[in-house]
Amino acid sequence: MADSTAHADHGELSPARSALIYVGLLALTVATYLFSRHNLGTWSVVIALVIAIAKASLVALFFMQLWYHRGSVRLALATAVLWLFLLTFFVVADVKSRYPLTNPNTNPLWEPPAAAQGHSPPQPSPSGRP
Amino acid sequence: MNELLRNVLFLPEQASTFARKVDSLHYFVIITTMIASTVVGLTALAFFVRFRRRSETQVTPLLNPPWWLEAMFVLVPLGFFLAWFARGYSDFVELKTPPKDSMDVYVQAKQWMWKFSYPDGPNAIGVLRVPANRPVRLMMTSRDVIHSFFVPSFRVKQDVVPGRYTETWFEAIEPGRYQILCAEYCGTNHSLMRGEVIVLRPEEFDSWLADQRRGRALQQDGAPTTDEDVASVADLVRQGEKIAVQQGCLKCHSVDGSPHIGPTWLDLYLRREQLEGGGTVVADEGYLTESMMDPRAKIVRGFNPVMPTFKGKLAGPEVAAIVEYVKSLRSVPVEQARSRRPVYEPIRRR
Amino acid sequence: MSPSEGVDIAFPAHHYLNEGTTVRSWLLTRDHKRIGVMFLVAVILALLLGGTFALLLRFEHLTPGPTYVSAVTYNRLFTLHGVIMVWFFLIPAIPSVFGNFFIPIMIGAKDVAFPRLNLASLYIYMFGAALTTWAMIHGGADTGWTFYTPYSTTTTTTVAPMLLGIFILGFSTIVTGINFIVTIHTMRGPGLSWMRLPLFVWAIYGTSIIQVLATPVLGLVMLLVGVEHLFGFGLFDPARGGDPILFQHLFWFYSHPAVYIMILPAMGVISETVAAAARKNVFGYRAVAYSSLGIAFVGFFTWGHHMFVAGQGTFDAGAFGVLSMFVGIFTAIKVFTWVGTLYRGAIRFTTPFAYICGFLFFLVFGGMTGIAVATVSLDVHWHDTYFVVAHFHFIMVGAAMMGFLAALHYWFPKMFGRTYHEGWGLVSATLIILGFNATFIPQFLLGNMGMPRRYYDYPARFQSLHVASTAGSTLLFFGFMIIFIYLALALKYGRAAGRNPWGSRGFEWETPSPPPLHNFEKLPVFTHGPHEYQGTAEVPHAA
Amino acid sequence: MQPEGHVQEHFANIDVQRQAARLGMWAFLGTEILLFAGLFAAYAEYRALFHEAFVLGARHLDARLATVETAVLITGSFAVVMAHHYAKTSKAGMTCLSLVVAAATGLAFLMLHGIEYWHHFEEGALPGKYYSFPEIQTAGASMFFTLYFLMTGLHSLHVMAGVGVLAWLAWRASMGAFSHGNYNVVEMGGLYWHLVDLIWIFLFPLLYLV
Repeated sequence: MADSTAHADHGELSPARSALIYVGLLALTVATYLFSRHNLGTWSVVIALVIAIAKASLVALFFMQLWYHRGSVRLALATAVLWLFLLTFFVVADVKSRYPLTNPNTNPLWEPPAAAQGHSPPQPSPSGRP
Repeated sequence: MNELLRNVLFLPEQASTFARKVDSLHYFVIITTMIASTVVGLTALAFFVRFRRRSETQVTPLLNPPWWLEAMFVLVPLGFFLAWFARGYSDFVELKTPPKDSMDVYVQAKQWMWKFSYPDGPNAIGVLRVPANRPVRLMMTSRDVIHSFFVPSFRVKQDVVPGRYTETWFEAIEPGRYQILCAEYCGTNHSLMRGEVIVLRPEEFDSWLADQRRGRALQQDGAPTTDEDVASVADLVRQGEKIAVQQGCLKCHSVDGSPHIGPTWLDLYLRREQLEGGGTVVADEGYLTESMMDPRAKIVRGFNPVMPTFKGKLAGPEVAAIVEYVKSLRSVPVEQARSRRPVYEPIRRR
Repeated sequence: MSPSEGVDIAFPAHHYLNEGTTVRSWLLTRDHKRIGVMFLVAVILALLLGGTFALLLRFEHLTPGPTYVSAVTYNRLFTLHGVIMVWFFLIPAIPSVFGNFFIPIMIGAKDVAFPRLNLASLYIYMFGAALTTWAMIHGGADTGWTFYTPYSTTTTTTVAPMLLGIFILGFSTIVTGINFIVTIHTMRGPGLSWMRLPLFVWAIYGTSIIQVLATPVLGLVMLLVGVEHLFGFGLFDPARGGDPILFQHLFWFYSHPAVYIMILPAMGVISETVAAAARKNVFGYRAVAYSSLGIAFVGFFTWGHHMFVAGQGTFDAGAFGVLSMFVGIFTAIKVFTWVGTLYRGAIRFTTPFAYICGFLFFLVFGGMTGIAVATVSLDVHWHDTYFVVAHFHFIMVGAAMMGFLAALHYWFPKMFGRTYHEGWGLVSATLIILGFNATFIPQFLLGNMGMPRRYYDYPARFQSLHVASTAGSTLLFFGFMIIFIYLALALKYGRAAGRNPWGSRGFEWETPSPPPLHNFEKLPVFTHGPHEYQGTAEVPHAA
Repeated sequence: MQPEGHVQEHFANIDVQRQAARLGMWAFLGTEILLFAGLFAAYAEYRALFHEAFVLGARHLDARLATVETAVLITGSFAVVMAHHYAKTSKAGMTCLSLVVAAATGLAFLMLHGIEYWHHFEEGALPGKYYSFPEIQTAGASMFFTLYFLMTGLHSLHVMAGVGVLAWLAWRASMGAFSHGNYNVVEMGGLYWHLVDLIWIFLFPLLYLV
């Protein structure tokens, strides 16, 4: 827990640098759009994510001035992003390592639960049971 | 020793192979827990009696533990915990991979009752008959909400997810009657959703199964359900054939391999089909039921999409019956007793 | 240490309680101490309400069949017991009451970082509580506090208002968490480095990290279930390809760290009270401080052990199983340190110390059964049975409640300037510890026998243990009643406590009790860590 | 708030107060990221399950319009950065102007997004049981649009909140409240707006492009 109380901001985000970053972001947006036009299979996902991470780090580091503030502020962002990855990783790992028939869409036997919708739980006595 | 500990801990009898394995780990874990907590409690009390405050101005030394003592107190519990995990996880993986030769039973959970149907045998409400000393695999699905199939005497529990299949297996070791309970909250009468596993000697079970298949034992075990007509015909396959004839499937699908409007059903099961828009599909239960519900989704090459959808016209059990019937159409002669599919590969290898 | 009767101590003329006595001065206060006291009142009301529901549940279980409540009412009762106890008592109890009151005093600050936000947190809590009470009166949900889909999205009982109430309450927790993190980071007094922070502050810091990082996911889940229940978006609906197990992932991603929100502050309280009762420095300060952070971070990796039998993949079951084992070692370090603190100390048997003993036994026994339940193959038998119910009640009622009561008794003189009657304190402590054991040990055995959770009607073979458990719960209930009686009396008739009735070297005992509006006559300068008793032990009541 | 940066009584000095506000804001942004984390996890799972339906769904959405929306949001971010710069150099007029521009970009984004929603309402590509879109009938198609509406809907709510914050800041700037001594509030509003942009930077490729 790097200690970051009360120290002056060293360095500033000058308008010139922020304009440069703005143009860079626009360029990346157009680039990612063009990449998506022709289908590169699994590579298209990778490229799109790489460009998105690049744009996000530009915004976070300069527009949100993380570049100029050390310590706890960065840790807050890093932890939140790590938790996002943690949740996504284990959810997808679970889907992949599950018993195959427990995943949706391999078993369309299941009709829409019209019957379940109309279920009024407080049935007086269950069918046939004392 | 096992009996003594089992009674002390109020554990139900150990009626399955898995139960005995789990209970040995259970004893080790619970005894260590009791020892550890009593040791901590007694040490605290001993320290209190030994170091009680004698005078108001008593001075106490500044003490901090050496690093090795602290490290030891972390590593010793961690060692215990990881040992338990290793043993526990290997048992769990074994519980998750049913043996190859296990007998198949379809379980359907519905708000507040259990329904069991044997692939080539009878249906039963609330009572599951299994042979002793043979692994039984349960393919379970639910009609409405999440239930959980729990047999305390077998130490086996598995949630039943609606719309999907979850599987578990057990091998009962001694004949008897063991209670089934629902362990996942599923509504008003969650506590009344009980059933019974009746374990018979293998020869007893085979004779019961043969009776059922000949349709002689017409009276149903357990209470008949009111809102669902329990198929009286003993044989699911024959029932599937009856429905296929009623619904007019056989007008387009031949059963003896001859070409017809739709693909033939002979040897269709687990055959790799070439699809219209390229790509292939293995005709397993999933594909068979999907093509009944939504025929245009995957058309086999060389056939035109004329098949009407049966969504809403066929209830779940009827679709399952037709799927069984398709599976039974084999040019190779059908072996009565053993069910060979679906093919299980142990989870680890994939 | 029962304060010496003879000396009559002067009750300070000016303090935060008589700064302004109009109702308006209380409702619009920005003083963290008053907000803490108001939270205390709200939290105790929630405890009483949740406790009566618990008693109703226990009495229903006296006989297998319907005893005096119908199945639907029983299902609503255990849902409300869960919701009220988890969200309205356990989560806000120690952080919002004692955290609010003592964090600024312990770190030498006049107030928390965002006082207005602190008051907003109280009003958000009140609004959430009002909405949930309204939902309760209009039938209340019968889904259990876990709201598992698809039952929670297809039941016809009023689920939506309760979900909204909990969604709103989540903001109160987030805001408290943010407040404490910023206060501890930026407003520590001169000379107070991280390694001199009192251990209660460390525990609240770890809890705030969990509060801030876990509660948003709960907010999202409540929103998704509400939307699914009202409009049928099909995110968890199996008919449209939805996956009910995804709901469990998202829910337990919040709910497991939430149980650490409940236990971590209690551990912080015990670290303080053990050092004060034994009048000795904490045995290994650094280990306890870092283990609070350890629990806060590793607590996020273990949520899957609630879903071993839910249809989860074997890889996830293994990964969550191993990670759950690592969380246990941080509790082990703390227990070792507390027992070590008693070694060569000067212990006086006071009511807080009685709760410390109860806490130690219940935390070790509850924690170890937790590790046992996280052992994958054992969980198959125990999942959703009374064994799990007994385990988490050992941790929540046994450990977290004992921590809350220890804090209430230890800091009562500092918060209200008066002392309670020590004799009655010990009587109620013994009653509660005995009553607790009598209630929950039988439930461990019920779990072993295979008695499932949330059962309105149960097979007859479980009845004898249920009757024993119900008897124990009445004992527990009387124990609590006695506490509220003598504490309420002490508010008015207790003797003036003076600055330091326990002779403790915690930082909060530097200011007079009850403390003035801005906590200190002059801002303290910190030259040493907390609870350092070597050298001449300070004689209590030195004005 | 007096113009020259009022130090609240319980803070040591103005720098501590700014650092406290910044840390508090970042903790709040952490909660926003985790709020969307649940939806990203749901997206990841359902994409892994219904890959085919998600690719068809993404191809069906109007990527060109989305690219314009992204550019609009990034312009908004840039405007807020400039507003922060002007506030620091006590140019009240320019601060107010750039804040108004930023709020305008937010409104533009919402309008473009409204057009997309209207388009989907017309063709019936709606979530869950309302799904009646003939073109894509593969399994899980309604799931793609459920996630699309949930993610972009929640994001649009945050954009609306952001526009409200920027409008309030612009009104305060026009009253001359911000100067070299007291620009912290502009920075906080800017941080929130940048986060809204950050989340859209990830939503855009995941929903529209891949």
